[in-house]
Amino acid sequence: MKQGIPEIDKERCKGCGLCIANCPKNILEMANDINSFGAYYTICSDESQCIACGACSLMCPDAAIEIILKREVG
Amino acid sequence: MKQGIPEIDKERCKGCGLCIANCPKNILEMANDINSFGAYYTICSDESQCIACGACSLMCPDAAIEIILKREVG
Amino acid sequence: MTEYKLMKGNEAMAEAALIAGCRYYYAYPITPQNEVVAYMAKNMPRVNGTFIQAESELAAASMVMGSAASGGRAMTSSSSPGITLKQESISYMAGAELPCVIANIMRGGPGLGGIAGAQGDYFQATRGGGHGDYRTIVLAPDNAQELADFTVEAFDLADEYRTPVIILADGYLGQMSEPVVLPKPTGKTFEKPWAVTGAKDRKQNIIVSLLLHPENVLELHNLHLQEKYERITQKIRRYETYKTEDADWLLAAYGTSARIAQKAVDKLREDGIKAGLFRPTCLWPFPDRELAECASHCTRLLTVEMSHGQMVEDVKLAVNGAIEVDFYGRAGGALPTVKDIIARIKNYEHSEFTHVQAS
Amino acid sequence: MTEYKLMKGNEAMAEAALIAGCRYYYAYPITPQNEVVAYMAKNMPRVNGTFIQAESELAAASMVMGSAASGGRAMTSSSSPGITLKQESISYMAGAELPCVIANIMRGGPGLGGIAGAQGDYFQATRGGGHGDYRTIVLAPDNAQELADFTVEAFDLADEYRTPVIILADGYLGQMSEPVVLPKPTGKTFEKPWAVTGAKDRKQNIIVSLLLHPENVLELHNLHLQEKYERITQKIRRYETYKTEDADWLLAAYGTSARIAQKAVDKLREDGIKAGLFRPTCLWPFPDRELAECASHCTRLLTVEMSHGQMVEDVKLAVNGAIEVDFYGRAGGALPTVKDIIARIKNYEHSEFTHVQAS
Amino acid sequence: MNYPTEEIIIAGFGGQGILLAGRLLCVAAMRQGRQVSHIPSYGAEMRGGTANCSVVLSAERIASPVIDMATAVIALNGPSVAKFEPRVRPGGILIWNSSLCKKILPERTDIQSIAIPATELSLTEGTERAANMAAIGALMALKPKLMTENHFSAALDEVVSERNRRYNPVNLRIMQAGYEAALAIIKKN
Amino acid sequence: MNYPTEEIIIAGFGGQGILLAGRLLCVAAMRQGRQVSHIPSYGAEMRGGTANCSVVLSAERIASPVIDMATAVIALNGPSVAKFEPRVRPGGILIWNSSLCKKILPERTDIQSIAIPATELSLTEGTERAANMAAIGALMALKPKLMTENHFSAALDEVVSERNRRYNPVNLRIMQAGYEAALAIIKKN
Amino acid sequence: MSTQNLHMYRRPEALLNVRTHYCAGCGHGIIHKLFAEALGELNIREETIVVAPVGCSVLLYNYINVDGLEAAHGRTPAVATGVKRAQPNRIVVSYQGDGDLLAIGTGETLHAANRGENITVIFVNNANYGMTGGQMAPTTLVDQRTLTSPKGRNPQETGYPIRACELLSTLEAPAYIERVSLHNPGAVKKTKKAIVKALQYQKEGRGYSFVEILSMCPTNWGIEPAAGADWIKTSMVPWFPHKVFRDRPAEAAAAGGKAS
Amino acid sequence: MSTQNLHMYRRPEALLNVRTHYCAGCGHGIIHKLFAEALGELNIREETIVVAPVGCSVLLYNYINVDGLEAAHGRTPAVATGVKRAQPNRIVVSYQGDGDLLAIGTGETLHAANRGENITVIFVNNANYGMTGGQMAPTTLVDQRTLTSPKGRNPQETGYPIRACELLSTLEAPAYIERVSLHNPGAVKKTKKAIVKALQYQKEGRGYSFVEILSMCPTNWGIEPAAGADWIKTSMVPWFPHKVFRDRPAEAAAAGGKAS
Ligand SMILES: Cc1ncc(C[n+]2csc(CCOP(=O)(O)OP(=O)(O)O)c2C)c(N)n1
Ligand SMILES: Cc1ncc(C[n+]2csc(CCOP(=O)(O)OP(=O)(O)O)c2C)c(N)n1
Ligand code: SF4
Ligand code: SF4
Ligand code: SF4
Ligand code: SF4
Ligand code: SF4
Ligand code: SF4
Ligand SMILES: [Mg+2]
Ligand SMILES: [Mg+2]
Repeated sequence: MKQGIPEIDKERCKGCGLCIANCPKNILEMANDINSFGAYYTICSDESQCIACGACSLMCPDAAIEIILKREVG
Repeated sequence: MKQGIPEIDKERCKGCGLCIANCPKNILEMANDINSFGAYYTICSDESQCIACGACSLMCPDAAIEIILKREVG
Repeated sequence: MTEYKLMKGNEAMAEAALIAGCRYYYAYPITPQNEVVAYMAKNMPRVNGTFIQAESELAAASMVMGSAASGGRAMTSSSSPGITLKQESISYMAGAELPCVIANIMRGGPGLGGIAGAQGDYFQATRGGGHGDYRTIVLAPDNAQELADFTVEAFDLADEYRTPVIILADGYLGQMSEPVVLPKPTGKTFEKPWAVTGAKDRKQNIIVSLLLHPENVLELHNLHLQEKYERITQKIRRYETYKTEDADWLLAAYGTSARIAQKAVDKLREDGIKAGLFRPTCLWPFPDRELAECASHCTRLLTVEMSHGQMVEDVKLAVNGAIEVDFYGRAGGALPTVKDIIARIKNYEHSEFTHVQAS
Repeated sequence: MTEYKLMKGNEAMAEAALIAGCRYYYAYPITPQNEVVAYMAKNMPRVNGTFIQAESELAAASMVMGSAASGGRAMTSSSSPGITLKQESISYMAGAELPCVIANIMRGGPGLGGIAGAQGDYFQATRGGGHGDYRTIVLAPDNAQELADFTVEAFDLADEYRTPVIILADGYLGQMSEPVVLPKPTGKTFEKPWAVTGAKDRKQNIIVSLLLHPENVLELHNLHLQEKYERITQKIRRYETYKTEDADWLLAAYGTSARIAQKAVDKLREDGIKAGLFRPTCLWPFPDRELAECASHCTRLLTVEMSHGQMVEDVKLAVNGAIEVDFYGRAGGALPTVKDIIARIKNYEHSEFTHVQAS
Repeated sequence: MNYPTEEIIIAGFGGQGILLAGRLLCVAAMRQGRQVSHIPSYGAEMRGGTANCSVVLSAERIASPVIDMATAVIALNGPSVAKFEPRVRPGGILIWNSSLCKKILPERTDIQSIAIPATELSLTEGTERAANMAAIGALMALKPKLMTENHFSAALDEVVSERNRRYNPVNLRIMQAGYEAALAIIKKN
Repeated sequence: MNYPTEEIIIAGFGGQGILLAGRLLCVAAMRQGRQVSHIPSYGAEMRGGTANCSVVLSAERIASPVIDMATAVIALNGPSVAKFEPRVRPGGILIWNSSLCKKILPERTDIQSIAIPATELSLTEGTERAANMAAIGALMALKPKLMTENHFSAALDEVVSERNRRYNPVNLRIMQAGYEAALAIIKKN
Repeated sequence: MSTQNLHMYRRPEALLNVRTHYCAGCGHGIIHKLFAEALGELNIREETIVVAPVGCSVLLYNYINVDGLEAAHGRTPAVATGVKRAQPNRIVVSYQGDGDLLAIGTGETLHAANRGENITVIFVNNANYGMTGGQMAPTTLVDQRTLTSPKGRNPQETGYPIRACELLSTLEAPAYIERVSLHNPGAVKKTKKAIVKALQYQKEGRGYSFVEILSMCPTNWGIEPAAGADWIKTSMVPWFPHKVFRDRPAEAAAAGGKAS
Repeated sequence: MSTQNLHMYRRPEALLNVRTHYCAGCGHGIIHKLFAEALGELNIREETIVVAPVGCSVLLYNYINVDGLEAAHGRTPAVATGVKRAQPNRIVVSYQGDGDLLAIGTGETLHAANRGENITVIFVNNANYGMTGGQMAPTTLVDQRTLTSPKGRNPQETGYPIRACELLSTLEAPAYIERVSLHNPGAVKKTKKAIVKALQYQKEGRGYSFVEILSMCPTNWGIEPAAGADWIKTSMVPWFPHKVFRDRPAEAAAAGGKAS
C-alpha cells in the first residue's frame, strides 16, 4: 500500500467537500475555521492513513490539494 | 390499357422538357414555335397512344399538363 | 396606499405586459433582464399564454414576428448584446408593419461589455440598428412605475400604428425595486384584418418583406412608411419638464440619468442657479419642438447621459444652433453624479464670467 | 491607358483587398455583393489565403474576428440584411480593438426589401447598429476605382487605429463595371504585438470583451476608445468639393447620389444657378467643419440621398443652424434624378423670390 | 420632512437572506410613506457565493439606487467587512457579524463600528439563517427614526413567502435580540 | 467633345451573350478614351431565363449607370421587345431580333425600329449563339460614331475568354453581316 | 357504349392562376403543385398558413392560395413556431431551401424539431443556393462545382454534404421524418404522399413533421432543364438515400418514446 | 532505507496562481485543471490559443496561462476557426458551455464540426445556463427545475435534452468525439485522457475533436457542492451515456471515410 501526504492549500480551498466525499479512507474533513476568503476549508485528520490514491486531488475544482508520495529508497 | 388525352396549356409551358423525357410512349415533343412568353412549348404528337399514365403531368413544374382519361361507359 | 407593491422594474414590466394582454413572449436569457424571462416562464401559464425560451435572440424575435403576424400581442426582451441580434427581426417587422413590443434593458458595451446599466444603445434604438429606412417608437421610462405604465401603452401604440415599439431602459431600472401600482388594462381593442389566420372566405393575407416587382413597389412602400412615421411624429410628443419655466440652465436627460439630473436641479437651485430639466419620455419621435421651445429662454443646455454622447445629437438637432449644447456622460456602467453635474455647470458659469471659452 | 480594366465594383474591391494583403476572407452570399464572394472563392487560393463560405453572416464576422485577433488582415462583405447580422461582431471587434474591413454593398430595405442599390444603412454604419458606445471608420467610394483604392486604404486605417473599417457603397456601385486601374500595395507594415499567437517567451496576450472587474475597468476602456475616436476625428477629414468656391446652392451627397448630384450641378450652372457639390468620402468621422466652412458662403443646402434622410442629420449637425438644410431622397432602390434635383432647387429659388416658404 | 435619506448596503454570503433583509427595510419604509429603492448585486458577481444589495430610503424622490458612500453598512461575513467598510460615510455606521468575522476585523475609527454576534443570536433560536434579522434589529437601535417595530413586523408578513411565514415570530425575537445587543453597546460607549 | 452620350439597353434570354455584348461595347469605347459603365440586371430578376444590361458611353463622367430612357435598345427575343420597346427615347433606336420575335412585334412609330434576323445571321456561321454580334453590327451601322471596327475587334480579344477566342473571326463575320443588314434597311427607308 | 372523359390529373385548385418566376425545369414548381394538391385532398387550404423562406421560393405565396408570410433568411421555423403557438388550430408550413434550413437557419431548424413544434417543414434540397446564383450549400455534393466551390466541393476544406434527416433523427421529439425526391414520376408520387402524410400528422397533432425533397435546379447545376431529374438520381440519391427516418404514432409521441 | 518524497499530484504549471470566481464545487474548476495538465503533458502551453465562451467560464484566460480571446455568445467555434486558419500551427481550443454550444451557437458548432476544422472543442455540459443564474439549457434534463422551467422541464413543450455527441456523429468530418464526465475520480481521470487525446489529435492534424464533459453546477442545481458528483451520476449519465462516438485515424480522415 502506497503512503501519501495530502497537502491542502487552505487559502485556495472553497470548502466544497468534493475531496471529503471521495476519499476512500475517510480521512478528510472540514475544518472548524475559515480562511481569509471566508470559506471553511478541508483538513486531513490522519495523514498516516493516506494511500496516495489522488482521489481528493482529482476531484478538487480549485487545485487545492497536492499529493506527495512517500517512497522507500534503498 | 387506359386511354388518355394530355391537355397541354401552351402558355403555361416553359419548355423544360421534363414531360418529354418522362413519357413512356415518347409521344411528347417540343413545338417548333414559341408562346407569348418566348418559350418553346410541348405538344403531343399522337394522342391516340397516350396511356394516361400521368408521368408528364406529374413531372411538369408548371402544372401545364392535365390528363383526361377516356372511359367507356355502358 | 396598500395598492403599492415593491417590485423590480423587470417584474413590473413583465406583469404589465400580461395586463396589457401580451400572450406571446419569447426570449433568451441575458443579464440584467433575466427576471423578465423568469417571470414570464412562471406566469404565462396563469393567463394561458405562450412562453418559449428560444434558442437565440434571433429566433426569439422571429417567433415574435410569427405571433404578431397572427394577430397576437407579442413581446420579447433582452439587453444590449441580445438586442443587437434582434435588429434583423426589428427591421423585418418595421418593414412588414407588424406590431410588437421589444424591451432593451441596457447594459454597458461595446461587445460583451459589462452587466451594469448603461444608455449606450440610444442610437441603435432611435436610428434603427437594422438596415433600411425605418423607425420604431422608443419609450423611455425612468422608474419601475413607468416601466409598467409605458409597457401597457406600448402595446396600444404598437397596434395603433402597426409598428414595433421599443422600451428603452437601463439595467439599473430593470434591477431596482420600487413601489409600483400595477396599471389597469386600457380596454382598447384593435381589429387586425391583415393577420394571417387562414384564407377562409376571403382573399389571401400575405405579409411580405421582399418587394421586387414591379420595380417601384419597394419605393412606394417606403413612402408609405415615411408617411406613417410622419403621422407618428405629429401625434406622439412625450416629455416631462421639471422647474423649466424660469430656468437659465437646461438639463436634458432620460432614464436613470434624468433621475440624477433632477436631483442636480434641486441642488443647483439651492445654490441659486436656476436650473431645469427636460426629460423626453419618448426618444423617437423626439420632442424636438418642445425642447427647442423650452430652451428658448435658457442660456445654455447640458445633456446628461450614461453614454459618450448619443441623445445629445437629437438635442442639438432640436435647438438647431439656437443655444450652445454641452454634454456630460459616463459610460460602461458608471453613473453620472449630482456632484459632477453641479461642478460642470458651475465651471461654465465661472468661465462665462471670466470670458474663457470652455472647450 | 492600357492599365485600365473594365471591372465590376465588387470585383475591383475584392482584387484590391488581395493587393492590400488581405488573406482571410469569410462571407455568406447575398445579392448584390455575390461577386465579391465568388471572386474570393476563386482567387484566394492564388495568394495562399483562406476563403470560407461561412454558415451565416454571424459566423463569417466571427471568423474575421478570430483571424484579426491572430494578426491577419481579414475581411468580410455583405449587403444590408447580412450586415445587420454582423453588428454583433462589429460591436465586439470595435470594443476589442481588432482591425478588419467590412464592406456593405447596400440594397433597399427595410427587411428583405429589394436587391437594387440604396443608401438606407447610413445610420447603421455611422452610429453603430450594434450596442454600446463605439464608432467605426466609414469610407464612401462613388465609383469602381474608389472601391479599389479605398479598400487598400481601409486595411491600413484599420491597422493604424486598431478598429473595424466599413466600406459603405450602394449596390449600383457594386454591380456596375467601370474602367479601373488597380492600386498598388501601400507597403506600410504594422506590428501587432497584441495578437494572440501563443504565449511563448512572453506574457499572455488576451483579447477580452467582458470587462467586469474591477468595477470601473469598462468605463476606463470606454474612455480609452473615446480618446481614440477623438484622435481619428482629428486626423481623418475626407471629402471632395466640386465647383463650391462660388456656389450659392450647395449640394451634399455621397456614393451614387453624389454622381447624380454632380451632374445636376453642371446642369444647374448651365441654367445660371451657381451650384456646387460637397461629397464626403468618409462618413465617420464626418467632415463637419469642412462642410460648414464650405456652406458658409452659400444660401442654402440640399442633401441628396438614396434614403429618406440619414446623412442629412450629419449635415445639419455640421452647419448647426447657420443655413437652411433641405433634403431630397429616394429609397427602396430608386435613384434620385438630375431632373428632380433641378426642379427642387428651381422651386425653392422661385418660392424664395415670391416669399412663399416651401414646407 | 424631518426624515433623513438613508443609504444602506447589506452584504454577506448567499443564503444569509441579504436581499430579503433589504426588501424588508424597503417595504417597511414604503408603508410609512417613504420613497424607497432596492437594488441587488447581480450577474457574474454572484459567483463565489457573495451577495449584496443597496437600499435607499428617503422622503424625496430617489435619484439613484446606487450607493457611493453609505450611511450604514451591514456586513454579515468577513469578506463583506473587507469590501464594504471603506464604503461607510465618515460618521456612518458599520454593523458587523462578529460571529463570522474572526480574521477580518473593521479598522476605521471615523465610523461607528458595532459588533453584533448575529449568527450566534440567530442560533439561540435554533437556526443560523436569521442573522440578517439580528443585524436589522441592531440597525433599528442605531437609527430609531428608520421605522417602528410595527411597520417592521407588517413588512415581514408581506415580504416573507407564505411557506416561511410561520417563522416570523422567531424572526422577530432574533431581531429584538439584535436590537438589544446594539442598545447595550451604544450605552456602554 | 463631339461625342454624344449613348445609353444602350441590351436584352434577351440567358445564353444569348447579353452581358458580353454590353461589356464589348464598354471595352471598345474605353479604349477610345470614353467614360463607360455597364450594369447588369441581377438577382431574382434572372430567374425565368431573361437577362439585360445597361451600357452608358460618354465623353463625360457618368452620373448613373441606370438608364431611364435609352438612346438604343437591342432586343434579342420577343419578351425583351415587349419589355424594352417603351424604354426607347423618342427618336431612338430599337434593334430587334426578327428571327425570334414572331409574335411580339414592335409597335412604336416615333422610334427607328430595325428588324435584324440576328439568330439566322448567326446560324449562317453554324452557331445560334452569336446573334448578339449581329445586333452589335447593326448598332454600329446606325451609330457610326460609336466605335471603329478596329476598336471593336480589339475589344473582342480582350473580353472573350481565352478558350473562346478562336471563335472571334466568326464573331467578326457575323457582326459584319449584321452591320450590312442594318445598312441595307437604312438605305431602303 | 360511349366514352366519358374524366380529369385524371388536373391543376390543383389551390394553385393560383399565375406564371411562376422559376426557371424552366425547376423542382420548386413540382413541389408547389404537390403541396397545392395535398391542401386540396386534405381540404385544409383555408386553414393553412405558409411561411416562405428567403430563397428562390420566396414568392411562394404568390403561387399558392393560402395565407403566407415571409421570414428572414433561415428564421423560417422560428417564425412558423410563433404562428403556430398563436394559432394552434391552423396548419403551419415552413417551406425552406437548403441554404435557409441547413446553413443560416441551422439553429432554428434543430430547435423547432427538438421542441417537437406541431408544424410541417418542407425542405427543398437542391444542393445549392439557387436564388443568389448558385453558391455552395451545406448539401452541395463532393466535387460539385458552384460559384463558391469553383473547383468542385473539396471535403477536406469544406466538409461533406450534411444530411438533414439523419441529423434530425438524433432528436427525440419529431414525429415524422422522410426523404423523398423528384427524380421520376414514381418518386414524385411518393413525394406527394409524404407531403400529405406530414400535413395529416400535423392535423392530428402528432408534432413535428419533416419532408426532405431532392429537387432540381438545372440553372445552377449548369445542365439542360430536362436533365435535372437524372442528375438527382445519379448524383444526389447515392448520398441522400430515400428513407423514412421516423414515423411515430401520436401515442408514442405523447409518451415521449425513444428515437426509432 | 530512507523515504524519498515525490509529488504525485501537483498543481499544473499552466494554471495561474489566482483564485477562480467559480462557486465552490464547480466543475469548470476541475476541467480547467485537467486542461492545464494536458497542456503540460503535451508541452503545448506556449502554442495554445483558447477561445473563451460567454458563460461562467468567460474568464478562462484569467486562470490558464495561454493566449486567449473572448467570442460573442455561441460564436466560439467560428472565432476558433478564424484563429486556426490564420495560425494553422497553433493549438486552438474552443471551450464552451451548453447554452453557448447547443443553443445560440448551434449553427457554429455544427458547421465547424462539419468542415472538420482542426480544432478541439471542450464542451462543458452542466445542464443549465450557469452564468445567467440557472435557466433551462438544451441539455436540461426532463423534469429538471430551472428559472425558466419552474415546474421542471416538460418534454411535451420544450422537447428532450439534446445530445451533442450523437448529433455531431451524424457528420462525416469529425475525427474524435467522446463523452466523459466528472462524477468520480475515475471518471475525472478518463476525462483528462480524453482531453489529452483530443489535443494530441489536433497536433497531429487529424481534424476536429470534441470532448463533452458532464460537469457539476451545484449552485443552480440547488444542491450542496459535495453532492454535485452524485447528481451527475444519477441524473445525467443515464441520458448522456459515456461513449467514444468517433475515433478516426488520420489516414481515414484524409480518405474521407464514412462515419463510424
Ligand atoms: C441574411 C441574409 N443573408 C443572405 C441572403 C441572400 N440569400 C438569399 S436566398 C439565399 C440562399 C438561398 O438558397 P436556398 O435556401 O438553398 O434556396 P434555393 O434558392 O436554393 O431554393 C441567400 C444566401 C439574404 N437574403 N439574407
Ligand atoms: C448574445 C447574448 N445572449 C445572451 C447572453 C447572456 N448569457 C451569458 S452566458 C449565457 C449562458 C451560459 O450558459 P452556458 O453556455 O451553459 O455556460 P455555463 O455558464 O453554464 O458554463 C447567457 C445566455 C449574452 N452574453 N450574449
Ligand atoms: S490521496 Fe486518497 S487517501 Fe489520501 S487523502 Fe486523498 S483521497 Fe484520501
Ligand atoms: S475539493 Fe478542494 S476546494 Fe473542495 S473542499 Fe476539498 S480542497 Fe477544498
Ligand atoms: S400521360 Fe403518360 S403516355 Fe400520356 S402523354 Fe403523359 S406521359 Fe405520355
Ligand atoms: S414539363 Fe411542363 S413546362 Fe416542361 S416542357 Fe413539359 S409541359 Fe412544358
Ligand atoms: S435557380 Fe434553380 S432553384 Fe432557383 S428557380 Fe432556377 S432552377 Fe429553380
Ligand atoms: S453557477 Fe454553476 S457553472 Fe457557474 S460557477 Fe457556479 S457552479 Fe460553476
Ligand atoms: Mg437550395
Ligand atoms: Mg451550462
